Amino acid sequence: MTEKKEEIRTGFYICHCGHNIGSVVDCPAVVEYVKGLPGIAVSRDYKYMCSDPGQELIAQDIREQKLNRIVVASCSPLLHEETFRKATSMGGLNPFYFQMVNIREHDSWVHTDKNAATEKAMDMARAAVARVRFHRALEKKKAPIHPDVLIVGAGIAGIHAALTLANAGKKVYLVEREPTIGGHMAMFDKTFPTLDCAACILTPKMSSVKNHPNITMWTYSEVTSVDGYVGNFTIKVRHKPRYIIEDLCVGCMACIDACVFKQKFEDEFNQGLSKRKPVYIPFPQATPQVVVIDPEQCLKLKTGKCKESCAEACDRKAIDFNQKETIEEIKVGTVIISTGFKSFDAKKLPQYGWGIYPNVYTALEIERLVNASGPTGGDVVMRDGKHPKRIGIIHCVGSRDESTNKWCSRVCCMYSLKLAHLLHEHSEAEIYNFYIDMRTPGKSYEEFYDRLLKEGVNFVRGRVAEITDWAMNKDEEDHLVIRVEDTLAGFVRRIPVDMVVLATGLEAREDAQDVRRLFNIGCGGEGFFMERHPKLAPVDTFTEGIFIAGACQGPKDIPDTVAQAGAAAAQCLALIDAGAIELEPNTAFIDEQSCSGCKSCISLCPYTAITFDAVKKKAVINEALCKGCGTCVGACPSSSIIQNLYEDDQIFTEIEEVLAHV
Amino acid sequence: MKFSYFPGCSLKGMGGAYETSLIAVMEALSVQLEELDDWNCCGATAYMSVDESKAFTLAARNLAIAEKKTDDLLAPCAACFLVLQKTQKYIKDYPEVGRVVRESLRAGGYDYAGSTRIRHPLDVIVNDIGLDTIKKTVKHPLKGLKIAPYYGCQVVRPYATFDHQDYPVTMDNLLKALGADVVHYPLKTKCCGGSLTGTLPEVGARLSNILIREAKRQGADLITTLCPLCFFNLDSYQDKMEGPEKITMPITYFTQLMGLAFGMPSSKLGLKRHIIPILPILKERQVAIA
Amino acid sequence: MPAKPKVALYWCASCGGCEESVVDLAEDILFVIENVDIVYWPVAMDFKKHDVVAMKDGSISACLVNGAIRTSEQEEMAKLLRQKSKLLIAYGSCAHTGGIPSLSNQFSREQILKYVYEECPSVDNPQKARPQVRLVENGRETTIPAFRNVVRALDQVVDVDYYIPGCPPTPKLLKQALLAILSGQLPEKGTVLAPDVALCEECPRKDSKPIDLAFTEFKRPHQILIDPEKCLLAQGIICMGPATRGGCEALCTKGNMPCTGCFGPTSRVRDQGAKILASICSNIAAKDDEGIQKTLEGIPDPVGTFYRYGLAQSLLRRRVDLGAEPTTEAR
Amino acid sequence: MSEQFEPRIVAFFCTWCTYTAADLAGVSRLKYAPNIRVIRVMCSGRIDPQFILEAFAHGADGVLIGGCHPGDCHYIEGNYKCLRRAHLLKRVVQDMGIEKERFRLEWISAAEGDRVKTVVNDMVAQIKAIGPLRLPSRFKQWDAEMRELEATVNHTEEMTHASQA
Repeated sequence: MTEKKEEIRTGFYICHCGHNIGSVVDCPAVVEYVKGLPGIAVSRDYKYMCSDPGQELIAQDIREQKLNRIVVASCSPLLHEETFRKATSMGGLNPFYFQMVNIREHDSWVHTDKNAATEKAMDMARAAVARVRFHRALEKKKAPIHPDVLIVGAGIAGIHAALTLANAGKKVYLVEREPTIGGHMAMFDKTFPTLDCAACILTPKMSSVKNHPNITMWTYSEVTSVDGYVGNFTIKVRHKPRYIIEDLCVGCMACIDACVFKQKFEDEFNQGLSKRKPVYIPFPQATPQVVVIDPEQCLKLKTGKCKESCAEACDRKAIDFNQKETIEEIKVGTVIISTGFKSFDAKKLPQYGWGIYPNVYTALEIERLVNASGPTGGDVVMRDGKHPKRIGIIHCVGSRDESTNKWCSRVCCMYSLKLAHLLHEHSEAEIYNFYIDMRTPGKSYEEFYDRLLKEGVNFVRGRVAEITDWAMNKDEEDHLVIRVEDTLAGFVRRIPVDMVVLATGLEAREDAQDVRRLFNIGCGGEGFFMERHPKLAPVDTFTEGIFIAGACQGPKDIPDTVAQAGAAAAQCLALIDAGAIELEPNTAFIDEQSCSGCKSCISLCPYTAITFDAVKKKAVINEALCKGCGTCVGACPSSSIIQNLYEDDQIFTEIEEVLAHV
Repeated sequence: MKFSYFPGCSLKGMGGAYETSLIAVMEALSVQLEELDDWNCCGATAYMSVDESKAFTLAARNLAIAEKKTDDLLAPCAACFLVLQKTQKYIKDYPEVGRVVRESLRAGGYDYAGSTRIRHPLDVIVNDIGLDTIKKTVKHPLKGLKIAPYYGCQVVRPYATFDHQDYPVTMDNLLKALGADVVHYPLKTKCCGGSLTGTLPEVGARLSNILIREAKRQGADLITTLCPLCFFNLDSYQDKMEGPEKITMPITYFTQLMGLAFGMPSSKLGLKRHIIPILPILKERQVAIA
Repeated sequence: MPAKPKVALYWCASCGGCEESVVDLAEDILFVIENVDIVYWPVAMDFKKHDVVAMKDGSISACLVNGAIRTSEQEEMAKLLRQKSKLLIAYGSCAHTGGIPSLSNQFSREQILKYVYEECPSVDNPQKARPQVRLVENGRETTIPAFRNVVRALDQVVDVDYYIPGCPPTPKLLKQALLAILSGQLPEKGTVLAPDVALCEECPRKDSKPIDLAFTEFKRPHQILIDPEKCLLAQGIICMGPATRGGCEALCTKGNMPCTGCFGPTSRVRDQGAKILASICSNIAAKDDEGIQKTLEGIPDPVGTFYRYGLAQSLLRRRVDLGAEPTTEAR
Repeated sequence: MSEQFEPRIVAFFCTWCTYTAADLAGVSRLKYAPNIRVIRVMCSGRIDPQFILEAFAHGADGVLIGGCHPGDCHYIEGNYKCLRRAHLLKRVVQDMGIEKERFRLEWISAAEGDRVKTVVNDMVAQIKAIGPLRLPSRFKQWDAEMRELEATVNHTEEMTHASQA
C-alpha cells in the first residue's frame, strides 16, 4: 500500500498518576529521553493525564502543534484507552492515531528498582512511539441493540432486575432452574437488621413478576447455548418437563393429596427437615403456583406402573406424563446473570460434626426451623425431639479459613446475630456465639449487634476447634461440647450445649465454571464471576452486554444484591436506549490482491466470518461477523490478512523497539 | 504391586504382631514387600528435638537407600511414617536443610535426590488396592464385632496426606469393608499419652484410659489402631485405670482384623501377643478363627 | 549504432541448474544474444577475472549472480561484480534466500569439514588431510579460497537491486526480467521479479482444497500414492504452496509433487518457515497436547521442511549456538 | 562479567486473560522482575510464530506467550491454535539451537495475577542461569569474517590471506 508520505508529528505524554507512577518511574527522565526519538514534536509529563486539564493538554497540543500521533504512558489501556482516544479526537485527530503505554499496572506497581522501572518505561514508550507511526485512521462500527433482556436466575437479584427493566417498558425473559422463583431469600425467615419477614417483602415481588406483561417467566428451565454478541444474542433455553401443563394447573394440590406415596422424599426447600411426595409444590407461596413431578421418584414415570390417582384427582387434566423437554430460541440484546451462591458444605469440616451429630445444624436449616411456615411451624425442636436449652452458633464455617475458603462471606456475622435473636425468641435458650471478629459494616448493623449484646447473648472470641460428644465430666454428659480457645480470656474452654448452628459461608455455585464458559465471562480464583473492574465496573463483565448481579459475583447481603441488580438493569437500559453500541474496529480484512485463495484461514474462524468467494477464488471476511481475535491473521501463510490496530508492521515495530535498548 | 518396606524398631520388637499380620495380609493381596537393606532407626520424634540436622540425616539415609530401589517406601509405624515424611518435606522446602543433609549423606557414601515416596499401608490398602478388592478377599466377615477406630495423632497430623486431619475415615471404611460395625469414636485422633507413659506414667496412663473408657461408652468391643506406640500404651496400662468399674478393652492392629476376615490362621496374626487377650471377645462375637 | 547493453552472469555456491535455466530459454537465447553483449559468463565463455577487473565501474548494465555465498572467493567476486554493474540481480533461490546450501547453516564449519573429508562413507582419506588456504610446497605457493562459517544469500554480502526467484527460475521469468531491463521499465528497487501472490493462486489443484483441513496426520510423498488431482495438503502432504510466492506455473504440483518453497515468501512475510508452520499447525484437528504431538510426528524435520531454500534469509539465519571459527587459519 | 546479566523477555499477552492478569498483579502490588516487556494482542491466536522469531532475532533472551486456559478463550478456540503452533515452533526453535527455557507458553487466567509473578520470576531465574542469547551480537560476530576480505582484496590481485600457522 503506497500512501502519501506525511510528516510524523507525535505528542508523548507521561502521567505521574500522583505518586503511583511518579514515585517509581523517573517521569522527567522519560520525557527527556523521548524527546530524542524520531518524529517527536511534543514530550511532556503531567500529574494526572486522565483529568480534564490532562486531556485538554493533548487536544490543545494537537491543534496548536499540528500533532498527528499521540502516545500516553499511564495506566492500563483497559482502564483509560477510551479516555485518551476521546481526548485525541477532541483535538480533531482520528482517535486511532493513539497508542497507550501501561507503566502503572505493568511497571511502577510491580517493580521496586527505580532504575529498572524507568528503563522499562523508556523501552515501552519507544516502542509505542515507533508503533503509532503505522497507525491508521479507523471508524468504529455500530451494532444495534436488541431491546429484549435475558435474566438468568430468579432470586432476589434476578427478580429485582426483571421488575426494574419491565417497569421501564422492556421485555424480559427471566429463566430459573428451580420449579419456583425466589431463590435463597424465599427460604429465609426474617432479614437483618430490621427483622422484617423475608416472605412478606419478597412474595409480592414474586407475584409482580408472574403477572407483569413484560416479563416472560420460565421456571424449571436452563440456558443451554449462547451465540452472538452484544446487542444481538441468540439464546437457547431448555424447558425441563414438569409433567404438568403449566397453563392448566391452578395449584389446588389435589394431585398431591391423591398421590399414592407417603411423604417420604427429602424436601429440598426445607433443607431435608421435612418430607414430601414425588408430586409437590416447593413451598406455599411458590411462583408459579404449579406443582412439579420428580421423575426419579414418581412411580408412573419410573416404572410406568401406577394407578395414576393424581391424574384422576386433577379436574383440569393438567397432568401429562408424556411431557418432553423442549428447547426454545430467543433473541436478546443484553443479559444479566444472577445465579446466586451455594452454601458451604459443612461435611467438609467433619470436626464440627454436621451429619455426625443430629443436633448440629447449618444456618439455612435453622432459617427453615424458626420459620412459621417451616417444617415445625417455627417450633425449635431438634432432630432428637428435644428442645434446646443452650445453643452454640459457630461463625466462619467455611470462611476465613486456609483449609476451606479464604474469604469472608460478609453475611454470616449478621445472620448469626439474627438467628441468635430468633432462636432465643423461639426457644428461650441460652445462646453462645463463637466468632473470630465481628463484622457488622452496614447501615444499622452495628446497632443490631449492640442490641444482641444487651439481649444477653454470649459472645466468645475464638475459632472453634471441634464439636464432640465425648464428655470430660458429668456436666458434659449427653451434651455436645464445643471446644474453643477463648482468645479474650486466654484459655481453652469446653462449653456444653444442646444444639449447634454452623454459620456456613457463601461459595460460588458448583456449575459456575460451566455458566462462565456458556456466557464467555470470567471467574475469579475463588470461583465467583469476575466483574470488569472491582470499583468502576462492578456489574460489567469482560464480555460486552453481559452483566452480573448479586451473590454470583461475590458474597453479599440483600441490600447490596438489590443495589447491584438495579445497577445491572440500568446498564442494560443504557445500552437499549442508546439503540446501538460502538465496537472496537479491530476487525480483520483480506488484502484481495495478495490473497492466493489457499483457504487456510476459513475454518479457523469460530464465527464463520470468513468465506470463500467462488468467483474471485479468494477468501472474504464479513466485517459484521468478525470479532477481531486475529487468529486468521496469525495463520495466513502469505500475510494477506490485516487486523486493524494489530497489523503485522505495528507489532513487528513494537517487538523491535522494545528490544532496541538505550 | 511392590514396595520397599521400612519396619522400624517397633515392628521388629513390641510391634511384632503388626509386622507378622501386615506381611500376611499384604501377601494375600499380592503386594510384594522387600525389606529395606541395612535400614536404620528413623530417629523417631525424640531425636528431632535433640539435633535436627543429625536427625534428618539419620532418617534421610533410609530414604536414600530406598531411592536406589525406586519402589515406594512403605512405613507402617506411625512415628516412622511421620518422621520420614517430615524429613522429605524439610529437605525439599528448606534448601539449607537439604544441603546439610545431602552433604552429610555424601560423606557416608550416600546420595539423595528427593524422589522417594513414603506411603502408609492403610493408604495403600484402601486407596491403591481398593475396598472392592478387600471385600472380595474377605472370607469371614467380622459381623457383629463393634470396633472403635483409633488413628492416633501422627498418621494424619501434621501432614494430612491421605485423610482429614481431625476426622479421618479411611480405617472406618476399611473396617466396614471387613464386615465389622464401626462405632462413633470422637477421640479417634486424640493423644494416647505417647511417650509420657515412660516419663510421667500417671499422666500417660490417664490419657490412654480416657480413650478406653470412651470406646467402652460408645459400645466398642475392641479398639483397633495402626501405631505400635498407641497399641502399647492402650494395651499395657489398663490395670492402672482409675475409677470404680473395671474395664478391659482388647486392642488390635487393623492388619490383624484384616487377617481374621481374610480367614488366616491366628498363628500368622500374632493374636497371642496381647496383654489384654483378644480371643475371648472374638469368640463371644462368633468371629470365625481359622 | 548505440552499443548493446552489457550483461554478465556468475555462479557462486550453486548446483549449476541456474546456468542451465539460461539455456532453457531455447530459441529465445538468440533474442538475448541479439540484444545484449555477454561480457562475462565463466561457465560458457572464456573470460578471466582480470578482464572484469579491467572494466570500468558500472559498465555492466546487469549482472545475474546465482548461488549462495560460502567462500571468500564468492564474496570477492560478488563485491567485484557489484562494483562493475549498474544492476546486480540475485538469480535463483540460492542467491535470493540462501537456497539448499544454506541448510548447512544448521552445522558448524568443523562439523561439515570433518564429515566431508573424514567421516563420509565414500571418502578414503587415512591421513585426514584437509584443504589448506595456503600451501607452500617445493617453494611454490598455492592458495585456495577460505571456507566461511556461514552460508549467506547474496544481499547479505552486497547490495542487490532485484531478485529472480526459483530453483531454478523459469525461462519465462528470466525473459520477462531481461525485457524489463532492456526497456528500462523496472519496478522499485529490491523487488522480487515474480508475482506477489502465493502459489495456490495458480495451482491447478486449488479447487479441490477443502475449507476445513483438520489435519490428523501428515504423510511424506513416498508414503502414499498421491492423487494427481487433489490438493496435496488435503492428502496430508506438507505443501509449501500457501506460503510460497507463485510464478513457477506450479511446476511441482503439476508434476504430482508438493511445493517445497523455492520461490521464497511473499513480500509481506519475514519468515517463510514460520508462516507455513502457523497455517499448517493452526489447522491441526487435535486440541490436547498429546494429540497435537502425535499429529506432528509426521513432520520429523521441521527446519529442513520449512526452510529448505531459505534458512540464510530466515529470521534466525543459522543455528544460533554455533560459533565462528577462524576461516583463514591453516593448520 | 562485571555487570550482572539481566535477561530481556518479550511477552505476548492476550488482552482478556493474561494481560488482565498482569493488570491484576499490578493492582495487587505484587512484585516481580522488571525484565519483561509486554506486547498486547487481542487473542493468543493472533500471535504469529514470526513474532517469536523476530523477538529472538532482535535480542530477546526469552519469549513468553500468555493466553486463556484451554476452553476459556474469549474467542472460543484461539488459544488452541496458539498451542498447536507453539508445539512445532518449540521444536524449530530448539533445532535452531535455542534452549527450550527461552520459549514458554503459559495459560494464565484474568484471576491469576500471582501466576504472572511466578511465571515471570521463574523464567527470569531460568534464563539467568543459562545466560544471554542476544542474537544481534552473534550475527555481528558471525559476519565479522567478511571483514577479512575487505582488509586484503583491494591491495592485491590474489588471495593472500596470511597463514598463521
